[in-house]
Amino acid sequence: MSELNTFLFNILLFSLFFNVGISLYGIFARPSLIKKIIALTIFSDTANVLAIAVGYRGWPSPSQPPIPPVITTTEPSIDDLTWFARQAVDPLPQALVLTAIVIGLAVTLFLVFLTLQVYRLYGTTDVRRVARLRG
Amino acid sequence: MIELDTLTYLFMALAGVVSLIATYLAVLENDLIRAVIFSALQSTVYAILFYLLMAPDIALVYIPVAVGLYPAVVLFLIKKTERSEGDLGGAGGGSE
Amino acid sequence: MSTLNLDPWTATLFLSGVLALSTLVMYLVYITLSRKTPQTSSEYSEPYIGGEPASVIKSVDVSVRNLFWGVVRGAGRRLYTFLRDQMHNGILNDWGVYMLSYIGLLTLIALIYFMR
Amino acid sequence: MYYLSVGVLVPSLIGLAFVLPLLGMIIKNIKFFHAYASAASLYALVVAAYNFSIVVKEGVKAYPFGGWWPPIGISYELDEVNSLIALLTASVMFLITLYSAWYIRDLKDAPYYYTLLLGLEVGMLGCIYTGDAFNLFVMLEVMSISAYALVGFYRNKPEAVEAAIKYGLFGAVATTLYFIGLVFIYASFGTLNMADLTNKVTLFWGYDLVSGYYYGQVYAATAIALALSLWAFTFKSAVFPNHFWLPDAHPEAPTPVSAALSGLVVNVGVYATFRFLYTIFNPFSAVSGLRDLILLVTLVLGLASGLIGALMMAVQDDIKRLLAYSTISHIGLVLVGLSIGSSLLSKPGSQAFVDGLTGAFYHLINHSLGKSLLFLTAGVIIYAAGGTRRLDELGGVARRNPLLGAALIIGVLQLLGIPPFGGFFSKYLLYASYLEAGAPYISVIINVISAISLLGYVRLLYAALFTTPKREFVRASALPTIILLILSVACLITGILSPIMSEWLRRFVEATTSRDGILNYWLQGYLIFWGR
Repeated sequence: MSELNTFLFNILLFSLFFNVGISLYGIFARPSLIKKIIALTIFSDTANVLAIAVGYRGWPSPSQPPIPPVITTTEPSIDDLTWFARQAVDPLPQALVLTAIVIGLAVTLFLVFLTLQVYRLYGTTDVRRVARLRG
Repeated sequence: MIELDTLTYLFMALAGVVSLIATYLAVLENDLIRAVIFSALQSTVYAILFYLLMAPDIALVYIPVAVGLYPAVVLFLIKKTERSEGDLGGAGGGSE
Repeated sequence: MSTLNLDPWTATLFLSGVLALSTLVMYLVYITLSRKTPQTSSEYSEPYIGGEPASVIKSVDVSVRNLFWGVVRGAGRRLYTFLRDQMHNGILNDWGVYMLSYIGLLTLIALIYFMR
Repeated sequence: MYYLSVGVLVPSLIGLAFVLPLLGMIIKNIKFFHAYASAASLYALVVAAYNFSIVVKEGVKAYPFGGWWPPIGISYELDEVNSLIALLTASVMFLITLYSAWYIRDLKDAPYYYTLLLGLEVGMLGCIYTGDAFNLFVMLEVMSISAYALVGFYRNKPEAVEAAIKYGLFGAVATTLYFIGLVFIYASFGTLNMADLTNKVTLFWGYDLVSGYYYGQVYAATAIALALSLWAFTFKSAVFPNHFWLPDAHPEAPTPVSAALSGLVVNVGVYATFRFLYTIFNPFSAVSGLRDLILLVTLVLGLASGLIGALMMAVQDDIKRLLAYSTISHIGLVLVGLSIGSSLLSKPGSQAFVDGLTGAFYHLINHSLGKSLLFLTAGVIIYAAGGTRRLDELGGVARRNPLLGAALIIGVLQLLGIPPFGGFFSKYLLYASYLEAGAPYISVIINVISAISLLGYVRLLYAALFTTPKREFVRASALPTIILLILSVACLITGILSPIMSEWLRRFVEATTSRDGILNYWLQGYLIFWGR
């Protein structure tokens, strides 16, 4: 990977880390529960992109991009597999991310339902007013 | 002449910066509906990133969930509850 | 003269067994000696020399619970004001400060280890 | 030979749990669901006990899912410590499920309740059995989602909803942080299998990175990954700065669930911390310097949460909230015991090291039994007092029912650490280990924590036993009383048999944390499959 490419990829990684920081700030410091849920979706999506970025690889050659980890031939020969292993990005993070997206969906829907209940019972979604349990 | 790989990395960096700006605006926006729109913009950028990072299958799962479902559900929630977030400044906030 | 050599475990078990046994014996003695019928008395309704019935005086005494409460509150007023009203005040965002500072500490340690 | 029983428990229990809502549409008789859930829970107990027996007899056992070799596929791996904790979990969960049959006897939502309760059990057993760091994430989420839903089970009660959303929001953050930690681990080691990770961290660093040359900074990645995972685990086990959700969430759940959350779910975080700091990033590994710092942090936080839990107990008005703060205090003590492994305090395999870890696990067991006993007793007390949870209004309920009073006293004595109950011996081991390690001031603080917590326990006993009854009370039926009796006897047994039990635990800890034990964990979980 050339210097320029490394630099550009670094920009991507650093903006992801800043996204993690900003969305953590949103979850921990903003008062509205809805804003917290929005920040939570951003946070878990950023974690997923980070995982995919880790599975990415440098280009095999400057003109040949890496390929998705999908074997298209039905009965691959050894040569096919060797070529595939040289070209494809890492499949495992993609499997992890698929699981994480589904789990994140379940958690988010549950939290949305609870926020609705909170509004129904407390008349507000501001966490500074939703503080009946204390001490 | 710019090389193909540099061009791809350039797009990735650009997508990263755009998502950073969108996240910043989404978190700091007081109007929740605009915050949802910014977060949908950020999700779209992430979907492009998934495609650029050679994970088209993840992009296919991610687009309906994060670009379609999340904003719809949160917009539904905002419609049922309240639209603005209230100020962060005042000491003690709304505790009575 | 022989001494009893026991390790702390067995000694503790032995001693607590002895204590439990003696408690049981004392309890048995207590229930055999205690009166079967409750003692009835009309003492409370009788007036003192001052003319007041005893029940009036009885009602103003300090209950054990209030005494406990007073001691705990008095001894640790500043501590409990901090613990209850500053830390455990039920507001999500105020917890966030403590939780984020902990993750900050851990990241700091990671960075220190990295710089070494 | 692969041990099928190691692998089969969690998936089959998932199936048993998720068929329940479907059955709920067909079958309307609630008694069926009580019987079904108890049978499923009994099945889990039997399999867990069988697994424990084969591990004790033959050593570490693993099971690869789908026939994939371990670094590639998911594998479950059992050694002495985690099979013991799984047995504890399964047995207490069995009693809790039985108790639920009394507690929710005329609830319409029984199928959903039991789905979530069995989901909680599956999550805990999966977290404990798993030999794969990503599977740990999945199982943590299964456990957590069940726990959030159970905390908010009474969805029309404001306090329950508030507690559930606070717990759920930050819990989601914690598990996602653990996921980011896993990303770092995968980027630097190229594997997520615990046995494989153990090997790569301990034996050698020169291996081919799957992801290529970009993520070469292994030490930094390890440090950040360890920090993020530790944050998530201390959230799950409610250690000091991450404990805020617990006193809200645990009291608001239905009482049997409170017992499960307080007695068992917090153990999962402690177990995961143990697995990460003593097996994967073990004392013999290349990151032992980092371990020392992290263990110093956990020591300070454990002491702090012990003190705060004990202090806050004294000023509670709510019986279940008081017990929840007591949980924070005890988990703090367990974490103090786990922190002995820092090389500043003791050498691996020395007297203090083994004593401290033995004390930690012994205290974990004692606390699980005692705390679930106390919560279940509190459920009966609350029922008998007509639904109130305020200590002022309990007014000597336990006095009218001597068995209830006895269970309450036994639970308190167990947690307070009065001989001949188990709590005394585990606290004694913790105390002795820090004396042995040359840090007597920590031993003193452990005693101070016990002394402060006395205030809260005395208040509980006073409210339930020594005040005069103000009104007529409802009598509870026989089933909960029998369960309380069983748990009381278990508390007594952990105390009376303490020489034998501590000797067994010492053997388990030595087998798991010694150099041979760690090597064996790797061999059994990794290499043995390559021979076939």
